[in-house]
Amino acid sequence: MNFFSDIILMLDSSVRLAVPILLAALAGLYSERSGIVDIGLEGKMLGAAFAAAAVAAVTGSPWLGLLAAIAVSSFMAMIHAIASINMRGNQIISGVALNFLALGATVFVGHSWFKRGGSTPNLSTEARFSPIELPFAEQLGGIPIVGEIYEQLISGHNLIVYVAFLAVPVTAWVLFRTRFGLRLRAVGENPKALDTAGISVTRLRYQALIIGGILCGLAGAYLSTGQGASFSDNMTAGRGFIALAALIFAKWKPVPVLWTCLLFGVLSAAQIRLQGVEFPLIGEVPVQAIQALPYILTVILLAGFIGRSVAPKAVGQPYIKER
Amino acid sequence: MRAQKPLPRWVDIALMPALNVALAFVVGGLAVAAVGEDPFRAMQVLIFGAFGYGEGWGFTLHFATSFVFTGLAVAVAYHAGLFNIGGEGQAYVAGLGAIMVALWLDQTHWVFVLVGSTLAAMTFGAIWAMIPGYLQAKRGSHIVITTIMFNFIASAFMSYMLAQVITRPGANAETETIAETGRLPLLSEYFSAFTYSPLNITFFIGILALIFVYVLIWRTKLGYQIRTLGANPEAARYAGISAVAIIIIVMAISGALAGLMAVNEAVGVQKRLGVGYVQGFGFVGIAVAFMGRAHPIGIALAALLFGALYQGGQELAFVMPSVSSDLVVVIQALVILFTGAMSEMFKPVLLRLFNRGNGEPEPAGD
Amino acid sequence: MGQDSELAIDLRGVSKAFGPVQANKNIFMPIRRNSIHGIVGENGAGKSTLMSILYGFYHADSGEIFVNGTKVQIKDSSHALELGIGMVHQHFMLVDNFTVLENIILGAEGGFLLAKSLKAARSEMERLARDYGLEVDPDALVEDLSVGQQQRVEILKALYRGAEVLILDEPTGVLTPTEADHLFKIFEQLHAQGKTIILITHKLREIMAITDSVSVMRRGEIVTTLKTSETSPDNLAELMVGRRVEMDAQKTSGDPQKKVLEVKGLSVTDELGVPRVKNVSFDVRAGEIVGIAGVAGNGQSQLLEVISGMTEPLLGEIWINGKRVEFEGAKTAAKMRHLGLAHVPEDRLKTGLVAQFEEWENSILGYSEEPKYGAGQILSHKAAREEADQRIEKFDIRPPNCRLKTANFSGGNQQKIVLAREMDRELDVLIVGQPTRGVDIGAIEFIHKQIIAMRDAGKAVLLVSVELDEIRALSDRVLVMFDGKIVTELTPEASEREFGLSMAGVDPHEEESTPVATGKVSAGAKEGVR
Amino acid sequence: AEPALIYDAAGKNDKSFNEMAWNGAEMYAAANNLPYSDLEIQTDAQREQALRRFARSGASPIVVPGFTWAEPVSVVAQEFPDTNFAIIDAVVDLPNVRSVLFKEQEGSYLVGALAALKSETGTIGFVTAFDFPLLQAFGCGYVQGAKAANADIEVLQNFIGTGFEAFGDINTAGEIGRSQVERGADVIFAAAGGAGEGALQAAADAGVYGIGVDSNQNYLFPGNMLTSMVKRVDIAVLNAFQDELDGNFTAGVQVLGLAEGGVSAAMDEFNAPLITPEMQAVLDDFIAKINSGEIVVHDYRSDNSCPVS
Ligand SMILES: Nc1ncnc2c1ncn2[C@@H]1O[C@H](COP(=O)(O)OP(=O)(O)OP(=O)(O)O)[C@@H](O)[C@H]1O
Ligand SMILES: Nc1ncnc2c1ncn2[C@@H]1O[C@H](COP(=O)(O)OP(=O)(O)OP(=O)(O)O)[C@@H](O)[C@H]1O
Ligand SMILES: [Mg+2]
Ligand SMILES: [Mg+2]
Repeated sequence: MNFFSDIILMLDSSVRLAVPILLAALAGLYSERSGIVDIGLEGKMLGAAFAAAAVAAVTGSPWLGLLAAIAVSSFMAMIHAIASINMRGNQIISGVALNFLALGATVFVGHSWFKRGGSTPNLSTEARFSPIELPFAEQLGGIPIVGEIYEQLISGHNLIVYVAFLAVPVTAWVLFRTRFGLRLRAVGENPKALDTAGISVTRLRYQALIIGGILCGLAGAYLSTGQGASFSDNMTAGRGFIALAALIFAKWKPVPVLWTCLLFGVLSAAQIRLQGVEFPLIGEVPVQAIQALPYILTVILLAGFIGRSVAPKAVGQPYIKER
Repeated sequence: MRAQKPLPRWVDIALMPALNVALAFVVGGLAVAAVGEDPFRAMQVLIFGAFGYGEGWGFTLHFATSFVFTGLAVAVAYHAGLFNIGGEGQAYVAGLGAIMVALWLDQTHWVFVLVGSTLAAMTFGAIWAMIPGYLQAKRGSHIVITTIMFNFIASAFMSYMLAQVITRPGANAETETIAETGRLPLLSEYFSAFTYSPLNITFFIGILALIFVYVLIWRTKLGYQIRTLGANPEAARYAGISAVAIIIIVMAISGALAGLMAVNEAVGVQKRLGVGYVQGFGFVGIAVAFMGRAHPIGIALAALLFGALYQGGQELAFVMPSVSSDLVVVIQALVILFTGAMSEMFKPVLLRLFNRGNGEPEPAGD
Repeated sequence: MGQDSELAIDLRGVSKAFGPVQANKNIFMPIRRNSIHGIVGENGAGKSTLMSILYGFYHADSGEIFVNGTKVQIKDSSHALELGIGMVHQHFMLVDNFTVLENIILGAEGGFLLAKSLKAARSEMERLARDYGLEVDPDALVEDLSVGQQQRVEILKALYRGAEVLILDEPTGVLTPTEADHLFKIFEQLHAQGKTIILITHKLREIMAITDSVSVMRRGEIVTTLKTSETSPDNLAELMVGRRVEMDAQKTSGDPQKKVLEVKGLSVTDELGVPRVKNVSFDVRAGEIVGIAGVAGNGQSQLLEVISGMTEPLLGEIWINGKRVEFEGAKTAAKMRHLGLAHVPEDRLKTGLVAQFEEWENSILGYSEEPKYGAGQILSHKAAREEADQRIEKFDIRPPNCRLKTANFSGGNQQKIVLAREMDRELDVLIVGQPTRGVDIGAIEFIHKQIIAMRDAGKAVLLVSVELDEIRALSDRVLVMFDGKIVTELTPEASEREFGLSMAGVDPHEEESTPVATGKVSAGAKEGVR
Repeated sequence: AEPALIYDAAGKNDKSFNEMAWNGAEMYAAANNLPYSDLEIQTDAQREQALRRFARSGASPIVVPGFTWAEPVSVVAQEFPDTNFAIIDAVVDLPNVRSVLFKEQEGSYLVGALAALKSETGTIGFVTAFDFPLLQAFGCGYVQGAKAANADIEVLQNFIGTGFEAFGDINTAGEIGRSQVERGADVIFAAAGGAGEGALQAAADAGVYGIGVDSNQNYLFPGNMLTSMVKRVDIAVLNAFQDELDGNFTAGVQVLGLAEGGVSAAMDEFNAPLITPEMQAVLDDFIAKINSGEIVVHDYRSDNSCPVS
């Protein structure tokens, strides 16, 4: 029982740690499936996290915060779109620029609003997304194993967590079962094929980037108004890059993205619990070795089992019809 | 519409970038105005701070030197078709090698420190980059993931080394300081104009690195093979070029270049190694490399621009306290955006301007 | 509007420039309904551009387009499709990792959910297959199809969208004669159904065989438009190139000497472990051209890759000048060159050239290590450029500028760049894959002459081509490959029937034996050359 | 001359150390109705430059919070012998430099003792940014105090990250706080700058207690904040400014421990209900013993190790 509930708690933590990466990786999926490299996930998430916390702090409403997050992140996605679609610019530079922009602008704007050096005030419970108890969670909790999993692992997360997990099957469905998905996959592989079929490459890519913007908005809002309760300078701490890595790791496919992010969540949760633990035979390991565990294991898994991941063929190249 | 003449070369390489930088300043200026300061004076302060006097120049060039290293690192890998996001970690780990050798030799003479720490920095940086290179070449691990992971691993590794292994007791996770005898000379010792600036002898290594990369990429057979692999891997296979060997070599060179930042920053200025000394310069290198179109001349210019923004920005924050360092980061982002990602923004307008009332159409065909 | 409604399409004064290049200039082209209209012209003459304008892909800078007598402004390709204009592009516009069905419905899905559209498309495809004999497996991935099958997918795409005017841009450039014959049968059916067909091709034989009228283009302009019955291939060639063209390679019989290239018991598998070449043995002597004929995808590509050292064989040996070649990974291709083997790859842009390089840089591809391009690691731009300039003159590469980006040369000139590099040096064996794919007749004439000159200079030449005419015109001996094996050896003079049988896997010399199941063709043709 | 303050790389509003320094400057400004200058730097190479700029402009004293300033101050202070400098958290031995050190271990000892006294589960937690001697000194003092109050107490210790960016990562800090609660901790001391709030939030959400750091953070989650380990950087800055104004500026080393009021466990109306008289009595006893020297709290920085864990 004790061991079992420990595992459940750890998985619970893994889920929470996986969510922002999952949302960002799905955002990257839409973008890169459409042929646009998205190295600016980090920046969009950061911008969104700030907008969510700032607006929630001022209005007291997490919903308005979420809207603001989505607006800011989509706005940044549009900058990326203009640069990489209309101006055929270098998508990597554009992404790097967005990351810097978010880094500077969040603190600059935040400081001029709240005079707290870019941090936002702590959000009250009402201004955050609070845990949702799923129906019958308490009643079913008594049932061993299944009930406990339902009550403790599945129930009790905030709305964005459920949205994130729902976004995976929805993305898979959109990608493989709808007209939009067919065109999206096509435009990342061979935009000319789509163009000659009379579909606007530009419009489709814009749509993909907007969806990515919305998802990054959710990821950011989750960080500052769901999992956390305020914004802090550079609070994404590299999650956008982890998401990018997860996306490649999962070979740009939605369900594998879910597994990759969960794997990363589990490793991160395990890392927290393993700090300072004495291991049989080895003894105590430097805490930094434990902290690096998720990254080291990723490298090993990648080298050992995953094999080559092949990007959508047209990714990174601007679509140039006439030179 | 008649057939259009292409833009004159000077428009392409000078006027357009200048317009883009100007636009970045206009937008940045709006932000400056938003905090109630005069944007024109802000720009004046920024430019004067970066280029207006010797000390300013010294700082600008000092930062530019670091950016040259991290920028070249990204560029060299890019020529082989590899996107090395790991400059940050490579420079960090290189700092370990550089400082260890510097501390070992610092009782001798700075020449030994310079040579020793340069070699050590390059070696450590090369090794840290070669592992992702090897994994990509042999195991097909995507270089982007591996280099991202190696940044995190470097951070953990260096945290351990600095807090527990080569740490100076009583200090905060940093190494001993290099003794006076072993300190790299500042250029201000020879040119009084640079007085008080951290510009040091590594600047010349930066210039050598630029020349080296130019020669390597465009004037050697290895460089030719690197470019072939990067531009068309299938053609490289046809030509009998070993992708495995090239990838590993290129990543080693790339890491070595990133590592040189340690000589400039850790050995040259801070004279010891502390936690997080790279300060994001590895990521700035990505912007510098792409803005410089992976060409040494372009990289030198982009690095200079960024050096100027760092130095001028600091001056700005000093003179106008309400323009905080965060606003300077915003201006930097705008410069990256407009000159890097939206570099062709003015092209249609300029094409129309330059084609007004002329243009005999050329016939098609060969 | 009182227009002559006899005309399905009428282009009036169409012009189009790409930056400094005037691709089309004041083009007039009337096309009668239910006719088959041909367009010929050298590489870069502006044929594809003109048709892409008609298809709404590009917008003309000036000029008018009439469809069925009505003036139209074609906004984009979907508009063109609405007007009943469909196009099969020179370079296929297919998504490689999609199924045939997905490619067919792309852009014409008919509803938000795919399942319904796919179902509808499947039955429509069955109908089209019945009506026109256009059979393709709807669930196959496009990347697994042979070029011929991909071609059919493109035609199906156009017909699925209800095209009344069908533009085909060099549809036979990559097809085998059998596949081409099949295509022409389809044209006949389409014609019978009242469709209008516009055919761009470099093969004048095709123009003569099926078109009603033909336009000749040169340097962006229409030279003339003629009734096909009132012209001849020689006449057309002269109109296109502006001079007389030698249509048949003038070849004397060869004088074979000692064995230079020996291939013994070679077997090759691809990355997936599928056998591609099965126990192949042959040799090539100095002073002869050995042709390898066969339907694309029967192992020719893999054979070329192994002989050139690009891939390692599973079994078997290669001997050059009596020395056995040791395979040692990626460097083998470079080693082969040291041994005196030169290789013109099948696909110039994919394999033989780096499009972003300047011309002179491609002129040393594969040979950059040679000391004549600089001592040690130094790469002498000067030496390389001087040599490139000489070759440009010798091979008449246009424009004659070795500093120009290779992507900016026309296909024919790109092919010449590769040929010049591989032929203009000391060598013993030349292996050539698809030397004239997609190049115009002027260039074909030139390239054929060069290959024969190599033989006459005493080199051993191995020629792989899916153009049977080319094989027969150039080779001294012909080996026919089928399903990874060499079925038989024929003389170039052997009958059509003998070639046809052996390319289907039957050795005509032992006709009584049971034929290899012809159903295998598609399996073998999977790898298709693109 | 106008006094000046230059912040460390974490910036003015790090919700802890630098912000405390800024508060001190503000206190000075408010008390005397006089201006001061301040500056944030962007990179390490700018430290000397910033010092020099202020020195040249005639500012005095120039106060810099953070040990990273030691080297630049020792260079620039020699160039400007007539300007006064003050450095916090490091020693620069020059006639015009005042060096202010804090005994973080003593304050941490007190909050550790309080945590152990408050804990019902016998497990308490410590969350900090990364493996860094200064931060380890907090942790080491905390454990010493906890063990002194309850020898059987178990202390969970976690690091958020491996570098300075960990100071911003409130989400990982929060997740760590939660994991400590799940492992039984019912008091969590968060010494991680801005990120610490994540762990305090997690404690508050779980209905257990948090302990703030640097400034008095008791107000953050009333009812769930046991106390804060206050480090009076503000006083150090205020004193330096004020002494100069009053003509009393002295160089040399000042060590601010418990006795000097440099560190303390914050008591105010927010946490008063949580502190029982018995706890207060034990605490007072510890304070007296530390002040008398009877208890010497080990400083992690003295030998890079901690006798207890
Ligand atoms: N500013 C630039 N940005 C990007 N690529 C450049 C730039 N300048 C030159 N190149 C490329 O670098 C390569 C070599 O350039 P460079 O002009 O220095 O040599 P070169 O002109 O080929 O040599 P030579 O001195 O013999 O004329 C060429 O491929 C050129 O296209
Ligand atoms: N998208 C484009 N952008 C710029 N220039 C182009 C583009 N497409 C074609 N051109 C140029 O326009 C001219 C005409 O090209 P086009 O493709 O129409 O020739 P073509 O007659 O079809 O030749 P081929 O026989 O090789 O297919 C060429 O000089 C070509 O380089
Ligand atoms: Mg064409
Ligand atoms: Mg030159």
